[in-house]
Amino acid sequence: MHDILTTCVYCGCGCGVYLHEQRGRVVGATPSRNHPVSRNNLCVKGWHLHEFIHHPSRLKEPLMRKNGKLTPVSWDEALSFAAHELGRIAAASNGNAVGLLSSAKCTNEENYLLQKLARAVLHTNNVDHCARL
Amino acid sequence: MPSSSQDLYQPKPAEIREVIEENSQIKTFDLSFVDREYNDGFSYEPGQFMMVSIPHCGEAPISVSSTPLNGGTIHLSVRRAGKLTEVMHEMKRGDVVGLRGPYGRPFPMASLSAKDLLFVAGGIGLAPLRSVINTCLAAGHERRITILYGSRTPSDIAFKEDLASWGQTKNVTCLLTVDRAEPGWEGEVGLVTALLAHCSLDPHETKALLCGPPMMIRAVLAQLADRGFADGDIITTMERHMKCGVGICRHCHMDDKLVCKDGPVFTLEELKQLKVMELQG
Amino acid sequence: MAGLATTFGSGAMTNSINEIENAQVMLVIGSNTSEAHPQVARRMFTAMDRGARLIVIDPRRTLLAQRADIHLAIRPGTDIPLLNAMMRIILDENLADDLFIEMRTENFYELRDMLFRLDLEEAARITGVELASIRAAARLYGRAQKAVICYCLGITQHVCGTGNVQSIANLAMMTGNVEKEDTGVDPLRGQNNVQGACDMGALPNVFPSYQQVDIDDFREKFERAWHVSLSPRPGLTLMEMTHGGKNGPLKAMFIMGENPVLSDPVMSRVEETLDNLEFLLVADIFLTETARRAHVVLPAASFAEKTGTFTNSERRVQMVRRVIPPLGQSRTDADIIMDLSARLGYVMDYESPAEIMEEIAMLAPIYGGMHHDRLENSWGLQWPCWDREHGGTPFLHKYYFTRGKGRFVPAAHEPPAELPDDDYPFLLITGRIYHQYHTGTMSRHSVLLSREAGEALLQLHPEDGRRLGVRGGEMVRMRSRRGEVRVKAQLTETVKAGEVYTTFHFSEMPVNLLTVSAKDHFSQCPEYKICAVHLEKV
Amino acid sequence: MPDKYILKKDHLLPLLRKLKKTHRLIAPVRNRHGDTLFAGIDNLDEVRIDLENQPQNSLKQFFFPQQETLFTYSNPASDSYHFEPVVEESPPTLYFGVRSCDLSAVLYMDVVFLKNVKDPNYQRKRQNTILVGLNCNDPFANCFCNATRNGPFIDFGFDLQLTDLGDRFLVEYDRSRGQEIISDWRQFFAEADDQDVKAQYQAFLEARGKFRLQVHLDQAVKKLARDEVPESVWEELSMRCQDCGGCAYICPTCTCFSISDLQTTDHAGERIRSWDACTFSGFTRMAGGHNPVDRQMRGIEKRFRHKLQFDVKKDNRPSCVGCGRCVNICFGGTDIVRFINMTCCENI
Repeated sequence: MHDILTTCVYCGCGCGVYLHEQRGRVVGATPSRNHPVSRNNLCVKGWHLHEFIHHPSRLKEPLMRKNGKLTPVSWDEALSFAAHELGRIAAASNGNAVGLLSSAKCTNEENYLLQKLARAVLHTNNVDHCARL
Repeated sequence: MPSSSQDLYQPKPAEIREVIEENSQIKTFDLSFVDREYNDGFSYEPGQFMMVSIPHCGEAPISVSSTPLNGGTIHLSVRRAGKLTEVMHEMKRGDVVGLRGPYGRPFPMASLSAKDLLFVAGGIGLAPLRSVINTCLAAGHERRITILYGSRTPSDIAFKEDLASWGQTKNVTCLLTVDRAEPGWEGEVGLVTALLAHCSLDPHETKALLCGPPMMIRAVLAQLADRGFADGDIITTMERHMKCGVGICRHCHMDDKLVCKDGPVFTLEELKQLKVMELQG
Repeated sequence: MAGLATTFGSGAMTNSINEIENAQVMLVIGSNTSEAHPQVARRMFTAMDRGARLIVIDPRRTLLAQRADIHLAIRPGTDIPLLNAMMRIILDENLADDLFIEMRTENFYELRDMLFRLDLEEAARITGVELASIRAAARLYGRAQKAVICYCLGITQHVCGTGNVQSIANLAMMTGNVEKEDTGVDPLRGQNNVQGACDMGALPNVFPSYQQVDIDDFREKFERAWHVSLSPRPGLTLMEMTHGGKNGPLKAMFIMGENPVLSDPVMSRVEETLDNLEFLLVADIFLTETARRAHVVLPAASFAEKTGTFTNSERRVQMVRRVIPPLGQSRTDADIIMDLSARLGYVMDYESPAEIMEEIAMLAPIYGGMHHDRLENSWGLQWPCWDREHGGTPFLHKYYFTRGKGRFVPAAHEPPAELPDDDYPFLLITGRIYHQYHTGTMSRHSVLLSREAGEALLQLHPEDGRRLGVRGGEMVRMRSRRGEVRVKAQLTETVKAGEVYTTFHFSEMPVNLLTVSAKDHFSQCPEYKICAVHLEKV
Repeated sequence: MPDKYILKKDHLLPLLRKLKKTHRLIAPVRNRHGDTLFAGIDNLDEVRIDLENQPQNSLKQFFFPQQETLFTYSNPASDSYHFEPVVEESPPTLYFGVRSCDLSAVLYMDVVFLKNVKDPNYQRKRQNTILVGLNCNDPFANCFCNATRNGPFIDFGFDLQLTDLGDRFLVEYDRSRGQEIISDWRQFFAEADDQDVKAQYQAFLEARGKFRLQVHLDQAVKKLARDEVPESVWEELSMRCQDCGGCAYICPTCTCFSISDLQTTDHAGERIRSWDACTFSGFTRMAGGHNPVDRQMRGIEKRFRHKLQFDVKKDNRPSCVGCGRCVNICFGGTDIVRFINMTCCENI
């Protein structure tokens, strides 16, 4: 059993929370006592932070729409197709017809990469996220 | 009781041998354990309950409605309420559920034999009492038995076969009433308390067993108190949310008592020591 | 956050969360803090136990409002007249901080002139609050030496959201309640890393660190770093992207970890837009309502399966640490983007998230000193953090506002886009509840959270319930000009008669079928807080 | 065999190193972030065992984890439904540095999980454990184990117990396993003399004088038993409670749990037991939605009554061990100390 400190993914408070790992599974969440925000307690969502991680309906393989149905495919197939489509539409529209939504649930690093993908690779400033929702 | 602590929480597979549709909301499942040997050695007492497992739905406590004298078979009467019971209602003969138990303190059968008995039930509340009544009758109970049963409508009347057979037993008076009549209903309309008012009872020689919705319980209790019943002679069952069934998890607490271990059968005398919502309204 | 940017120059909490504990007066407006930001509410309660006073401005009698010293249950959408009235009272009673106004702000006279024209009785009538109560609140706030204002989406999700925020900023500046510790204006961020996503430039008009795309210096800096030429034209906003409809401006979208079908207003419009795309790519941890419509769905790793940083409401950048490897074949969003980029012919070669952060630190001045090794061995750092030696900034605007001088921007009342009428007599407010989060993608997959709050409830005043013949637990059909849903009623005096409240967490009851598409002109924030509905018992 | 020994402080680490060869070692460790937690120690030289600060977690999570699998099930078809026990290894484990509050909490959990029926999961984790206690010379800011009468020093329930006497530890044993450790590793232990015993008593006296909170727990227990707690107290508390469940989760003696199915594939899953709190309204809500408890007892009221009234009635002792972990962590500013103060303040 290991306790690893991380940052809670619910709400903007940003509590320091230890996730308990056991045999590859996250089986618990407890607050950090000395973290400036959590101060040894979490809200009910934080205390149950581990529960969604292993939910059986987590997506575990890439899916592609074939004959109208989302069908499991390899990463290579999914990404090649996605890159081809995004690239094609971006090139044809000079970037104007492509839009990207980033996520307030992803890390800063990922947000940075996504806007870089939009601006540097797809040549569009059509990038936003749900800051206002 | 479970054979060893290793399988305290682990159910045993039990096969549905028959499904009896009591009404649109209640089905009775006739079950026996897949493990024949275990099934033959299995026994329980009226008033006890089983924890029923349904795949992906968890567990729920269901009181046994059959009599232990019919060995090798367990009747569980299930009313639709929530996800587990919904799924269970879709199950058919041959399907398998998980069972563990029996749990809980049973009705004090020994103290009933030399007394007149009054049973008052509403809706699904007849299930645990059915177990007592049939056990008493099978044991040749000689004194007077009065059964009062209330349903919402005539088509909500459950356990019709039992009611009919009780009605024909010599020392038994079995009276039904409904809240709302339907075409063709010629019986009583109104609350069970109205039926009760018409019954002649000797409060000192009668044990009263009640089971049903809180509203009914409160009304009946008031009347029984008026008629001079002692708190110790009034017996009822309590229903609470349960998880472990064995007195650890505390979901079913009533003050310092646990319904799964100290109940579900309680005398009114015992309940009056506690703060119980059903008694307070 | 356009409102704070124009007045202070920086759109973020000016304080740290812990500073709220030391405030003398807390003014909470448009925030159900105890349910949506429990840790912030915890500080408020601590402060109150110490003797601080709490003013809550909220149409609903929330748990926080019940504990407040003063609760102003305003008519939804009338924050500006209320705040203006408070400011007028503060002026009249000589509670303004003249020296602060003189030294640290500009454009006060424009505000003052507007306030002198304000009719207090009229303002009180618009807000539906007794003038005496407004006066009490104004005095309490105006007399405080250390006062904090906390606001949230109840302020921004209005057609006049920017004006609301500017009015809050005006109130704080007029009384000198900014630029020092334990004192300030604190927008509480709705989601765990909204602050970070904004900081990182996941916005159509700015690069990381709020450097505008249309300013040549900034753009050239990024062009040099990224070795490409960049477009100077600001892009489309979220609402423009998701509400284009059949002939919308977009043909392809890549949606990473968002669920606009449930979270955006006018659900049918979003569905129509997404369904008419030539290509929709979604990366998420669950098959959300949005992912179901995609052409390609990529399984993403959850926060427990990756390393990186989040930035909380108080601008604290802190580590997210990998606890387990990505489940199944899932990959982190960073890996997905890098792979995609390579296939598009642009190599993004980072050996670790720490290397990405190094690049961010070079390009985003407010993150200049953020490096994983520093964040690893601390409780994070609060931006601005200019360089490796800088210890971060617990409260903003010390000595001077980010923009130099704080600017008063007067705002006038703008009525909501849609108000109740005879056909749609109820005013619907949407928001969150304690046990659930956003579109429920995560929280609804928790057994306990779903047990505690497993279905959408419509808060309805008992009087209205009686009139409609609806008892608690019964189903109601709720209809607006845009759609209809069925929802279970909960009778409570939390809401006023004529107003109802529900949440957007539950896909079975997609309340955004009903909401209006009207939005704030500056921030593009949709007006979620107000629309007119009709109710009837099912 | 004498019953009190001396262990030189320099010899603590060597002793632990020996014991670690046969036991999994769990001790309070101060991690690089600055928090102290009971944690498994892989390498004694890489961690800092912290006997200065109170570990933020108790031993509860080791014997009764936040989430554990009771068994797995499969139902390949509607007419087959199988259950497989999960046999989880529980290696011999030594818990080091357990203070009197946490030790008392383990003894309380033993009653809950082993007295009437034996909970197999708890039993498996609890057996083969050695508890090495540490008397508290310096109670922490929120401690009140003097009021719950199980600290700061305790003289039963441990296998071995240490008392810090400055340059040395006084070592006592209460169970045979502790006695065995002393005889197996006799080279580490010298017999204690009168001076050592006197020094221990002095440490105890001084420790008793260091509590910062005065908590009238006995009085609150009496008031609860006589039903004399004013309604206004319950009202105030339930208004303050923000429903996080944190007090119950962090409490070393709160042992309420829930059981649910965690589906892993279409035809299989696990039955999971996880922490629950009586403060949640879903704790008592029944399948049809009816809640028999909420109307008369609010969540937080249930919890305090359980700890200070029902458990006293049942076992003649409150189920609060005075560890103080729940004090000052409450979102709404209500905790057991505040409750006791409110109850025992005449003005309310």
